[in-house]
Amino acid sequence: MTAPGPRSEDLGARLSFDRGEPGRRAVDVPVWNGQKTPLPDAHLLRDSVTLPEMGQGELVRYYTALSTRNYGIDSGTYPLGSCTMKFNPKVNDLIAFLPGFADAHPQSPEHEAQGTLRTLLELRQGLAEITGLPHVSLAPAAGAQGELAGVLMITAALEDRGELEARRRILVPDSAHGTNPATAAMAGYSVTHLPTAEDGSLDRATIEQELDESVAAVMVTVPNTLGLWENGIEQVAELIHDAGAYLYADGANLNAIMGRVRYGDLGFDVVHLNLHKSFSTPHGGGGPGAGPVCCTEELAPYLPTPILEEGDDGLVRLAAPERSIGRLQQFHGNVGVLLRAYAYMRALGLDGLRSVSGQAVLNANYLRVLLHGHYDLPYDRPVLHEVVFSGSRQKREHDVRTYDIAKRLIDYGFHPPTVYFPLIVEEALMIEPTETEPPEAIEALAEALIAIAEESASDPDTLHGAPWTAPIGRLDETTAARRPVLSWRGPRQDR
Amino acid sequence: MTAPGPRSEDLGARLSFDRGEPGRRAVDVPVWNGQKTPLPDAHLLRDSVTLPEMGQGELVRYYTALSTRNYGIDSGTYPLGSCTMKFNPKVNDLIAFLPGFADAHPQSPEHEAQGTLRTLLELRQGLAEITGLPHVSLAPAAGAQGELAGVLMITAALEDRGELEARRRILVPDSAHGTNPATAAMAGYSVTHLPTAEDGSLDRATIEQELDESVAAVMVTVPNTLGLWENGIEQVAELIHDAGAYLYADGANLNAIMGRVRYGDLGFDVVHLNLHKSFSTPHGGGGPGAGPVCCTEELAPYLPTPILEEGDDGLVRLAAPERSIGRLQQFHGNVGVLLRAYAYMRALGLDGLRSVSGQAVLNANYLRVLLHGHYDLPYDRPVLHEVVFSGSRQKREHDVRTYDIAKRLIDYGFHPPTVYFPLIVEEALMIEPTETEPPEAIEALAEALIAIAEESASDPDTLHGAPWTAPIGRLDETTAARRPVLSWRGPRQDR
Amino acid sequence: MSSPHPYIPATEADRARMLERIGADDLDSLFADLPEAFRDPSIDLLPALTEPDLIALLADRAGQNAAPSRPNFLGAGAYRRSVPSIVSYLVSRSEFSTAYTPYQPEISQGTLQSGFEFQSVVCELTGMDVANVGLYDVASATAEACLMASRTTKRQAVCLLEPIHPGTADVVNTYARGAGLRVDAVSMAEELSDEHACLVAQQPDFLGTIVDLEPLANAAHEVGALLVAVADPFALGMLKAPGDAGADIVTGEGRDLAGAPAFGGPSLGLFAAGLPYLRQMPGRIVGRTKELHPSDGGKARTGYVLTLQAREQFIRRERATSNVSTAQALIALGFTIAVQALGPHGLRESAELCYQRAHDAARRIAAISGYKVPERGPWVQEFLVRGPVPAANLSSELSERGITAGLDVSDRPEPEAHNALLFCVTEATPDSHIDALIEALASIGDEV
Amino acid sequence: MSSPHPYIPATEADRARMLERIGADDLDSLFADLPEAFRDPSIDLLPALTEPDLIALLADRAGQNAAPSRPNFLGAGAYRRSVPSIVSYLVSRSEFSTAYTPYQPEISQGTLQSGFEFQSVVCELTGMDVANVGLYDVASATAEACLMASRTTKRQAVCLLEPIHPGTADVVNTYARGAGLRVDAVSMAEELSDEHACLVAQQPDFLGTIVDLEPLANAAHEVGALLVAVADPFALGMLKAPGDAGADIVTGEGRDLAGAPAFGGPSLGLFAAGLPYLRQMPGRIVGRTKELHPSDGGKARTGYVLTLQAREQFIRRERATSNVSTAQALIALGFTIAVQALGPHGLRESAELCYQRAHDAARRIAAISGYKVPERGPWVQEFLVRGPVPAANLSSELSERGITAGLDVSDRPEPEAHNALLFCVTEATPDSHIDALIEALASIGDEV
Ligand SMILES: Cc1ncc(COP(=O)(O)O)c(C=O)c1O
Ligand SMILES: Cc1ncc(COP(=O)(O)O)c(C=O)c1O
Repeated sequence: MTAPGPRSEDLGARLSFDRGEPGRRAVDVPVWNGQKTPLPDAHLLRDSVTLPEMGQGELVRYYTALSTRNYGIDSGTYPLGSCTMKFNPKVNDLIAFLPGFADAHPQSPEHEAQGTLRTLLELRQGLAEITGLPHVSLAPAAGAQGELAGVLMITAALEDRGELEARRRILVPDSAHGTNPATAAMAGYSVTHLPTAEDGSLDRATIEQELDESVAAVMVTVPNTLGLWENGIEQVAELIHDAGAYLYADGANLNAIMGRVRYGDLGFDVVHLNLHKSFSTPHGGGGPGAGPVCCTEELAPYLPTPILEEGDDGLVRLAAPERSIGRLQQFHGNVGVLLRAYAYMRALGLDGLRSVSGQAVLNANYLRVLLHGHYDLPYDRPVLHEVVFSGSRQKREHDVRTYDIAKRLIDYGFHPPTVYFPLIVEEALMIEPTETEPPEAIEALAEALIAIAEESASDPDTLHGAPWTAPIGRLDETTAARRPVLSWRGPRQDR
Repeated sequence: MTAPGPRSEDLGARLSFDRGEPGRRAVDVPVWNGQKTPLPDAHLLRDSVTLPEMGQGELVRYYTALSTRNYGIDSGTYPLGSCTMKFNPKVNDLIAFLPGFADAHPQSPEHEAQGTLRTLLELRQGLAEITGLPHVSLAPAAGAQGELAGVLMITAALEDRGELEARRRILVPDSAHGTNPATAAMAGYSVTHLPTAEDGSLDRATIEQELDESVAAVMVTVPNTLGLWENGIEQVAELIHDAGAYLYADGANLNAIMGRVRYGDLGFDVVHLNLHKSFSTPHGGGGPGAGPVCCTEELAPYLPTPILEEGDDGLVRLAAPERSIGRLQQFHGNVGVLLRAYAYMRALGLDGLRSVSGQAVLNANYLRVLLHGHYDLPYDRPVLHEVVFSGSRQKREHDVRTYDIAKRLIDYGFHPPTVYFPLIVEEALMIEPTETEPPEAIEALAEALIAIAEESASDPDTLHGAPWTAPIGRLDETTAARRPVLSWRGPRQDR
Repeated sequence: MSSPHPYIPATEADRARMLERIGADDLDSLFADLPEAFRDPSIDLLPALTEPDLIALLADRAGQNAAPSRPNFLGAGAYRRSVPSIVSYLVSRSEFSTAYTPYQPEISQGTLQSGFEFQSVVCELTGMDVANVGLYDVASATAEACLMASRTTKRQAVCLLEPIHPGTADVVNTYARGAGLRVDAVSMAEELSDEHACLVAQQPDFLGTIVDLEPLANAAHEVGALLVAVADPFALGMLKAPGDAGADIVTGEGRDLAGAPAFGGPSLGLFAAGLPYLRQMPGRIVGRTKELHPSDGGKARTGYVLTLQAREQFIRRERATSNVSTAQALIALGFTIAVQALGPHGLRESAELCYQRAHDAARRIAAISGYKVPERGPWVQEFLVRGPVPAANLSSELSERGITAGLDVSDRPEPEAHNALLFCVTEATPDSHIDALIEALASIGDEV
Repeated sequence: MSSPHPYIPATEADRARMLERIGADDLDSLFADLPEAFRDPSIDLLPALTEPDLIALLADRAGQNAAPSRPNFLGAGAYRRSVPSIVSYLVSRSEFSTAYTPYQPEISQGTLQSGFEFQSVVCELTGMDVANVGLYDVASATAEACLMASRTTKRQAVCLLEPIHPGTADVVNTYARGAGLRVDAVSMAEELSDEHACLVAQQPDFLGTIVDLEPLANAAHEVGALLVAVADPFALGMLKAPGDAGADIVTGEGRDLAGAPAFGGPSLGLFAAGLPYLRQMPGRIVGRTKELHPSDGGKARTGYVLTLQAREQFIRRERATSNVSTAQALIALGFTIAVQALGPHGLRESAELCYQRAHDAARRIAAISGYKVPERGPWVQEFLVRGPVPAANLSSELSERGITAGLDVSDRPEPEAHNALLFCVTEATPDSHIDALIEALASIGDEV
């Protein structure tokens, strides 16, 4: 027997701006009792600013309620392919919030920041070891900024070689993350797409064909976004170098190979890492991240500012590489994220990092075999950190799209995997369990996906309407884009 | 259109002990590499202990999931009468967790704990001012322990007066909280119940009749658990003193009168406060609390140990009153809670505390008028901090009990009020909004209760089966008590 | 201070509207019942502070305590532990911290199910049948144990075995006074008689020595008394469960496993007993049950409720087994998570690490000329130190060197305590603190 | 280190079972695709630490930074603010902190709705039409603004008005190099020409002076360029909204209102613009919408989604408006809550309190013999100090007295900066630090 509850509040319809009452406040500000300085001339000042006026309790309740409408790693399995949603140890946050670290001013003289600087130096050394590329800048704020740094370093090197005018193209596989071509374009290059071969690796023939003196660099994701190793990448590296171009690694998938193979050893010139993925720092609903770049001796002079140096006096200092591409941020990068990454590296050590990649790959393969036969597997071979299924069969046979499958998975208590990426897989379902999921969780995820595959035959409408149990139903994304409402008051002209 | 989701996990059926796998662990312990001392003889040691074995991520998810099955003040209105569930400022927690406070060892020499001790001294002084009773011990861990302290102080005073053998009775109103009679009994007294008069105050005639040399004390809750002022309490105090007995105040309802009237001025000899209620410290799912006792000069020598003293050297010290009843805890009370209470007192100051009582009383009366006519109001007069309705009409006319009404309120998104207390009100609904609820919240609560009153006529079955939208349905409390299952493994004999 | 206050949302306009609805003129008129003669007294309170000023003041106060980095070798009832980092995060989730006693189980399963977890953990650690969800602290829990023993045996005296923590003894005396019980302190179990409801023995004892509980249980049972073991739950990671040694009631202090010492509190009294005493137990107890009706199409789900409430004050009033109401639930949650995070192996390893580190420190001290570490038997983390100068001087000499010495126990009757300080070293005492201590002790010795 | 690791739950037994199911011999065999020659290289990493050792090490490291209690008068882009206490609690709720970009709106309304709140707050503060959910930091946001201005005006040069933060100028140069833009630095708007896509002006400027943006907007618009205002959102509590002064794009740094300076990051780039530029904006944007089908019997509910994604890299790839993907969402959440907690009055009061305290400190310094506070115009929280000794010496003399001086700006071209340090005093600078500074300055003066 069930009876409906009363309809619960439409939380989205009432922003903080619509709550509270004029005059309420959530915090008090001390009153100034000293001598009063007259304010600057009125034409420099504003009359007022419109903001919510709520009591402290109201405000806390509002954001607490919003939080309960979110799904995080602590809520359950979050197998978002390519994003490496692994457990975020709380100790990392505790460390980053230690007052000595948190209160450090970015302009502090070096001797007042040795605790931070030495820790960053050790992180830098660790990343150099892990990537096999000895020079590192921790400055980039996220993967995409690391990419930009890497490509601009290549630009600078080409400029010094006098070849910049000639080399205006960057080759990017069609399986690449969107940031790769976007970065290349932002750095002023034209982008040539490389097709993926039958086996999911780069198509060697096209590369050979495209490689000429107009090519500045090739950006390759290793392992790639299909969760597969790039077969023969070490030979490709030689080809590229022979053609006078650079080989850039998108290292966002480092999680798969940590401690097992190194970008530098394979012939990459520069790599960016996504510490917010591989090194377990919280993703924060979309950042902050950290995207260090590591490179060869040859590219080292161009690294973004700052880099870390240990002086003969034992002091660690921030420095600008000789021919640096310059700064990427006003200060020194997302230091709080870097401290968390350091804590993670130290919590694991080499054996631990190898266990990470080992278990991450085992988990992905376990899922691969559990789901085998239930969904199409366009590249049917052992995978590394993630496995990309396709919902084409469900679409063809039952008019159920991957979109529907993802939404239905929410009803089963899971965060859906990445969908419709990589672009080369039709109706892609890109699943990355990561090493922090226990086998039971992977089995439960597989069971849910199998049940959904069955439902797509027996009850496609349930899938078309899913999710049914989420805090809110399917949203009208088309109208959102067609008639954008982007702030509480809307643009000034409409007021 | 709705379609059912898959059945979600029966979270209660799987304890942590049923999760994980042998060998998993949530934290590592450092290895001892120094010289090994042999362990004590084996007959003193255990073989093993049975505990869950889970990874850190699993454990975090499990307790995060449990938390989402709880309702706290940050979740919404929590009008639990007598319990004063008000907003708990986060700054109080921040302060109590400052390392200087949190890491202080209870046996520290006084000069190493002056920060804590001075703060407690100022709290003590504030409580003395607020209650009008100059002597204070902060030791009691909660209200009930404060009561025990107060009654034992009376015992000690009577002993010193040589009247302990004679005075073996304590008078307690029938509206009192259960801890009052339980405390009196625990302190070795027999309890005489005093009836409540028509107007909700003590029945004067009975008191006069009962007061004789066998009476040690009268315990009165002010304001009382009906949310009403004890009319003429100051005259009753005189009567009691004339009879050679002491007047004890249960000050758990201080919230109603903070800054407006003082126990000491009214003639009370001793009062306990519930700082976890009146002073906004988190209730913690059932503690920790803090229940200081404040008393007259006469009773001061008997206060529990420790009390605080400021020496001529400016140092604050812990001390034992001359003829103290002794300690109540191994150390000095729930200091972390006391620090939070101090922060609250300082955040408000006298004006603020008067606003607290003013608004708390206004809110209760607002609710009283909003609900007037929809539920029976046995004591139909203006109230102080809370208002006690009765569901008798609903029971009589629609066979809907207060129990059902409370459960249905959950579906409307509220925590139910206190029910079936005070015992003297049939089908009691004891509602205390507190000052931290904005008027909109009180109106919404009233609307929900009115809607439920209507439902009890139109659709009683919905009420009988409620709640429908909670994480779990009505539970079988009878079987729980009849065949108790109290731990994961059950008693040893059953294993 | 501005109005409205951040903690009190209603504005003047709100209030006017509400007062009008009520039919009252102003706020003060709502207090008309209060006797006029005493209304609105003058009250002298410290001025209100805004949040930034409040934080600044109390940060300053916190700084007036000894710095957390100061080496400190006090134990004697409060121990610095390595608390897993996940504990404070989880405990501070407001669904846990801002809820109250779970009177409405349907929206309190978080508190209730963790209460059941807590009871399960306490039963496993102590080797007992049943546990409640916790009392105020170890001392008051022990006092409640004495009252319970007296109720069940109908005897009016209890017996404390020395050395027991003086705070515990004191609290037992406080509670016993109310209940009219005699409290005898003895130094050997042989002094027990059939007047005694129970023998109370601390494990490890106040001077740190591991106690063999089995003969004590036998001695108690022989005269028809119960054995109450006051056991350190951390030490139970390696020591025999008191239940297996024959204890009838076990109490303990859970604070240190759940968090920082916090000048002694919030504390957490553990309380477990044999099944026969279940209905005499003080405090709240959580029980497992099922939904009355299946709520989700399928089978009835499992849930948790407060149970056996007929023992409690709010029902039984003056015939309740105790007056306790609000206890220490949030600390119990922290304790549960911490112990479960350590798990069976971690708890044992932690206890042994603590044992090894403390013994190593003791050995290093004993090796300094002029110092002795008198042993009374096997021990876990606390040991006596006798130095080349009187105990009080040793303590103040160390203090001058920036070190807080172990507790001065030189006035105790036990011969080993003569002129001694009781030092504590745990798994969480930094190496650098121990090194500093060794150096300081040596330099004090050199100066003699 | 024990196995399994706390972060990796699978046990050896789990692994064996999984490997069998897969049909693999061991973990290493899963890596057979990796070129054997390079597999399992020797890697030299620091040893693993257990959690207690890790915390101990990093607490020690944190202690090697200057103590937070050390008086510090650095500003120059990072300001100590009074962040409301509720911020860190709410932001650290793991539903917020451990989620990622809200690709699945049905279970990401927390992130999305707060993103919409953030956009609304940024629009109100800046006086602009539209805002995104944030970029990396003020400098990279400003660089993106320059690229956007170049895209919309189709011009290949941008113009920076000095004094601008050198870090910002540097980042604009970095990004401009890739985009092939010329960057001109000018000291007056008159140097602007019709080659320039935009004029970038910082408010207050790098030396703390409040800028009148209106004439700058006019000058820019006259040559068909946009005005990019780089505004401190805290100062906007009192200063005219750049949108009202005619700015076309506004960037800013949100870090300090959201939390501690954290050695500069995590930072938060604010980015707002006029409606005409909406479809050229970089970064994610949240839009409001409704359910496709009413889910709860009643009307369709309101929800939020990422919108206008056709601008973004994952769809538009090399034709995207920016390459940004992961940004600073959690810091944006903290910023939103902090600003909303202050509210309209609190924000203004805070800004004025900061203004008053800084001016009071400056007045006290100017009153010390030998010291000057050269003013360049009205200012909020930063001021120049010239002392009786060269700037570098003044800085080191203060450092010796335990005080971190303001930034040495003596090498700047502005005449007022000659031989000066740039001091910062905010609403959160403790009085005692200011007193200590005054005393130290006086004593340095006395010694000359
Ligand atoms: C393969 C790959 N490359 C690059 C990126 C970009 O990294 P970020 O989002 O940190 O900018 C991502 C993730 O978004 C990615 O998955
Ligand atoms: C009126 C009254 N008196 C006494 C108590 C007992 O206080 P505590 O629960 O803190 O022991 C309570 C609350 O439980 C109460 O409401």
